[in-house]
Amino acid sequence: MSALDPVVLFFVLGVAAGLMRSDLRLPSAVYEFVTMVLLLAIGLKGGVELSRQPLAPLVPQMLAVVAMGLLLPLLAYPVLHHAGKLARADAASIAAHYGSVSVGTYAVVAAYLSAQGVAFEEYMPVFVVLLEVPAIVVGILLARGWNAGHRWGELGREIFLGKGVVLLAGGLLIGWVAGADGVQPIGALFFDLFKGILALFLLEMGLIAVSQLGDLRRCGLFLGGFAIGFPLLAALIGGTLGWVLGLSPGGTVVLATLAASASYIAVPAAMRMAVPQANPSLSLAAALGVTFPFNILIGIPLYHAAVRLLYPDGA
Amino acid sequence: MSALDPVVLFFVLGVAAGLMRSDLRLPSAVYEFVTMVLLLAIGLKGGVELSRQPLAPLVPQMLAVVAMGLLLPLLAYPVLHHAGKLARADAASIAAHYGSVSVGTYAVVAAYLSAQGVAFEEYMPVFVVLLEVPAIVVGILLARGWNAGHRWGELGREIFLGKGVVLLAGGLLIGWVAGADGVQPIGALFFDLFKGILALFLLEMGLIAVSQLGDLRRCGLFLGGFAIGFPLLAALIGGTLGWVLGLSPGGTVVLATLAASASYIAVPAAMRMAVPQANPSLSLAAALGVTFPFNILIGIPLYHAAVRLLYPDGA
Amino acid sequence: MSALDPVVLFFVLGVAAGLMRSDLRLPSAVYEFVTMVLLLAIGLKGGVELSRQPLAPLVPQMLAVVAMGLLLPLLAYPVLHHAGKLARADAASIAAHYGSVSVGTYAVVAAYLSAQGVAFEEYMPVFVVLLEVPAIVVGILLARGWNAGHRWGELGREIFLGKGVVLLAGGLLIGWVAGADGVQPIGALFFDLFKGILALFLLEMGLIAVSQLGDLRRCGLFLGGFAIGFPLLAALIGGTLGWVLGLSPGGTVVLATLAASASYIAVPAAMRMAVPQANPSLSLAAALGVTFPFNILIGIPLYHAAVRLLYPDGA
Amino acid sequence: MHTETRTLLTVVCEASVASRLIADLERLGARGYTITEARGKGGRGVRDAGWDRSANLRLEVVCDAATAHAIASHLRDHYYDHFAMILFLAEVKVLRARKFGSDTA
Amino acid sequence: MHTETRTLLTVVCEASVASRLIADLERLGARGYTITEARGKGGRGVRDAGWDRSANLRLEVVCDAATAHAIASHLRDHYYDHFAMILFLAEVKVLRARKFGSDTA
Amino acid sequence: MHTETRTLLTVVCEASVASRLIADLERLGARGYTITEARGKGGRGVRDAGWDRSANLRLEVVCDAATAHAIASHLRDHYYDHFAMILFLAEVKVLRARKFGSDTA
Ligand SMILES: Nc1ncnc2c1ncn2[C@@H]1O[C@H](COP(=O)(O)O)[C@@H](O)[C@H]1O
Ligand SMILES: Nc1ncnc2c1ncn2[C@@H]1O[C@H](COP(=O)(O)O)[C@@H](O)[C@H]1O
Ligand SMILES: Nc1ncnc2c1ncn2[C@@H]1O[C@H](COP(=O)(O)O)[C@@H](O)[C@H]1O
Ligand code: NA
Ligand code: NA
Ligand code: NA
Repeated sequence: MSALDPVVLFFVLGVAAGLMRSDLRLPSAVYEFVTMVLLLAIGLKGGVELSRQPLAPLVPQMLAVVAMGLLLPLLAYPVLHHAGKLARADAASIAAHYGSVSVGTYAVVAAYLSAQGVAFEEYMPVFVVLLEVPAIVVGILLARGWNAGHRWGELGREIFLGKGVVLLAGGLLIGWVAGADGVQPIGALFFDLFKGILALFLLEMGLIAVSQLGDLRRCGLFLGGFAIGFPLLAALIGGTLGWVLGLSPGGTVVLATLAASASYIAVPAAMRMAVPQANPSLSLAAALGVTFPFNILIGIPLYHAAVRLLYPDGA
Repeated sequence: MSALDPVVLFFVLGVAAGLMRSDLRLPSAVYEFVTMVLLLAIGLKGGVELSRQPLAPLVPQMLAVVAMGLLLPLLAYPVLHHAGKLARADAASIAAHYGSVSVGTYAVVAAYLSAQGVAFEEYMPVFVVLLEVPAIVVGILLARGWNAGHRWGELGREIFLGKGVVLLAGGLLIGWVAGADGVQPIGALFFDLFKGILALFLLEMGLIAVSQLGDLRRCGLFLGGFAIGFPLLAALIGGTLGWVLGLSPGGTVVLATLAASASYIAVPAAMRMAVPQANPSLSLAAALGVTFPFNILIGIPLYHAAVRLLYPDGA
Repeated sequence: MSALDPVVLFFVLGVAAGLMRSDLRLPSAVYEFVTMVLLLAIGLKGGVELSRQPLAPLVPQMLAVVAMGLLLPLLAYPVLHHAGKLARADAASIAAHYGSVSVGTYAVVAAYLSAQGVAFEEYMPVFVVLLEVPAIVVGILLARGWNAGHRWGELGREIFLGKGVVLLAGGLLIGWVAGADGVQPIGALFFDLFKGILALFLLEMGLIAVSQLGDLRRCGLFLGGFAIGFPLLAALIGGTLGWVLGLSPGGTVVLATLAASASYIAVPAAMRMAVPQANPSLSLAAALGVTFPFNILIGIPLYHAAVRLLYPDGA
Repeated sequence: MHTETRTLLTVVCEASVASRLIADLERLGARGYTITEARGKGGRGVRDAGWDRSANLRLEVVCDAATAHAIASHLRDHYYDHFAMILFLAEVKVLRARKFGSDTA
Repeated sequence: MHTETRTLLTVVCEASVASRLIADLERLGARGYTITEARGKGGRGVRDAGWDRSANLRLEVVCDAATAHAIASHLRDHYYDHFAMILFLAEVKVLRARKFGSDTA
Repeated sequence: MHTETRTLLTVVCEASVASRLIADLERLGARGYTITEARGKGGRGVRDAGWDRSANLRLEVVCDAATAHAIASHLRDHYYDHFAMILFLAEVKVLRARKFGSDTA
């Protein structure tokens, strides 16, 4: 049962400590360390998997996933801009966050499924990498249109060379080149410790989530509703796509979760540079204060239950 | 033989490096990381153990241990105030430190006994948590009496929500809820690495101990004597209590060590807020500069030897 | 094949990220942590090995290695001072760097050989410790001559008590005293995680190497050539010495690599204090920007290939 | 470029008072503050450690002179006796003066 | 001891602008800068986090008055509206004045 | 609130000189100091690294003018030529003037 999965309990501990205004914090250097190890580990796992099979058959799946990454922000934007009356820049920036993915959420769903003994396509990290970027581009275009003003070169660097993407993609390439045997000697750090390090990460995420509540209150109800409602819609889209692509039940749960997750690493940094007039606390409050907790506490088990209905036997 | 236990050798290395005025230091972010992992690991271990057995039978033991936590500072205070001529606030603050426990010392005695192949009640971390707080309350009352001036609410937060207590108690709860199987996936970080991380912790503790010597010299002989004499008395009390409570020989050694140890995490922070007029360098110099080294180098093997006399067969 | 060794791939990733001007960096506290664990781990491994055999037979080897540590800077100095027209202080400082050793390079050659299934004398870390210091003394004498002005006492502290030497030598002593069984409980951190932590270290080293390129350009071609040419000569000397001393093929590769490596931990700090007029960016640019990358990407496999010719059967 | 004068109040003190100190600052009218981790030495000895045991923090507040003096005397009255702390005041020029309180000094 | 007057420009701002900010400083004539990590609170709320998400940095430039004013107005025009940032200027005495630009103010 | 004037001496230099620098300060009469980790850029290039390799530190001393000038000239004479270092002086107001040395300037 997810709620009992200890890594999730660490998140709950963080939330509780935060609500009780404990002085607990992960030193920022430690938080960076933990995040870097998670990103590299997820990349390595995916890369090793890629090295096990021909790439060609995956290309159609990859394209479909990228298409989803382009579609989601286009769905989110009008809701935020028209229904939510958010300024164009804010709506575009939030849309980019929700079109992209949260690596932390991926780590939790992977841990959840393995704890449940549900198999999934181990190359999923490839999708994580692919989903990071497209939504950012869409978000920038939504905010600024096709005008010449873009310094796309510099933006490209911001987007593709942010540490998040570099570590994830770098890990993927290393895993791909080195293969299972090559990676084995570094497995003790990146694989055996994965869940323990994820636990520390979630402890801090719980504290961060609470620290967002203040901003969230200021953002008002609409954004709070969006931060739960949109992930549900996105999960439906992601799940359907997974089903159409013929992914395993587990893989379908993962893709639904990825679609439902909102980025808080690659996108904020890129948006800050590309669309500075957007208020970053809106998107962070929604992504970290609502969507992340919702997904790991309720969303993932929910998406899993839904997929179980699709595949009575299996999952 | 304790002196050869490598984790203790790391402490010796730290002391040697400190005495030779090496520039060696654990970056403070790393020191916090190491401390957090130790606290969580100890809590988790104890919680897992609790999940294995009914709580009820332990309640009497717990109450007795809390009573000891209330008694010890009441014994220490008059010695410090009257015999030692220390100001009321200082005497009360030091008494609180010695009535509470040192998690680092617990980690060493646990490592020592497992290295010696001596079993002990694995739920001992519960006692560590229980012993953290009572002495603090007694210390505050000794320093300030029952006057209304206390902002107990705020103090309570300082006491119970300091990161030390939160991590220890939080780990305990998580271990309790998740149980042995639930915790297994995070065991590689929290259990397999425990002794290695303890070694790094002790390296820094050795450096810290040396850095206290300057203050210690200023404190004079009396405090130095107290920092060795009182732990011996407390160990006698703790050991006797363990024997009365029918703990295993190993458990008796642990309880004696806990009684003999002096806190340097929860108590200093709380006392700083509750009894600011107390000079913190007195209690830290005694606890870190004398009592901690004494316990891990001499005290623990000594308490063990004493218990061996009590239980010729066993231990 | 070395280039495929994943730890080396992490170095390549760091270089790539640096060249593309990514904002990736290891927080300095994490970099220190990683370095400390590597130094302790290498020391521990060597110490455990020492505890397995009598010391006496090694003494001649040790003396020969120290002699090499005194010889190498004496060879490097005239090249730098006369051929390279470098100021006396700069030539002496760089000579000291190249006479000493790089612990990171040792870690890579050790990982490389174990990946290749080539055995070597496990007590090699003793040579690493022994090679740290002599070149520093020679460098100081080359820069300042035998005048009285030396505060050798203080210098001695700078040299022998820098954290690098303390951790390496301290780990060695602990391993020696504790022996294989004693060290086993801390093996999960210091041995099992070794390669994963080395990977993180190399990631940062790649970023650092790139950050040196600017300085390097300023230093001009000669220094760049020296930073590759001298290691080749030194490797020849070290390899020959290993062969004369009757080391195993693997041990010969290690000694060649040690000779070819340039220090960037112990020496820079000591030289900064002893020969402040030497420009530190020259030696760091050469050691970190050229020699380190050269050795781990090209040098090590090259020295290995050369030794294979010497020992057709074996290696 | 139009600038106005405001007061920069710098406090160096033991980290353990952080939360309490910040609460007081804001109560006394500071509209913002900046904190950096620090270590150091003074009348109460060397302060240099992790786990907050004896770390310092360096806190800066830019505000009008009146607020600066109010904060300074509050700290002197409520912190100086028991906590490791120093403070000093300096005049600085700022661009958006409103942001830092109207200068009523 | 001969000293000359120069201007110390201190900027506290969100870490995300670091690289861009430094490029601008150097273009505007700063010959050096010093950065420390910081956290804090201001009009845009609390800023205190790792992974750059909402960390602050505190940047100092010692330069001549003209350069300081050029930088200050550039920041006001290009950063104030969208980024968490404050800056203040103060007079300081330096020893090797050349190092910090000839004072043309 | 009664304040007195003292001098704030700020030094930014390479971390490698820390212990030596502190010893000199105290010998020259500083009664305390505050240090923060820093990185930066100057005449000797970019300084930004871990393991002390090329980190900077930012050191502040509040003292009387005479002591400040004594320290400043000592640093100029013994450090400037070979170490990455800058320093600047500013006047500040303090509350407990004795703490920082009697102003003999
Ligand atoms: N004269 C001084 N100059 C600069 N910083 C100081 C000075 N005196 C004290 N400090 C700082 O203020 C902290 C507390 O001072 P104290 O209460 O005197 O121990 C010290 O740890 C230093 O960081
Ligand atoms: N009055 C103030 N005094 C000192 N620092 C401030 C002040 N106001 C803002 N800051 C710092 O400047 C940063 C950005 O300010 P703001 O744009 O107002 O949020 C804050 O996070 C603080 O670190
Ligand atoms: N103009 C400046 N403004 C602020 N900090 C500076 C300046 N010049 C140098 N620094 C700092 O002082 C350190 C040493 O300076 P330098 O000796 O010129 O390399 C640099 O790494 C910077 O941190
Ligand atoms: Na998404
Ligand atoms: Na005790
Ligand atoms: Na060498």
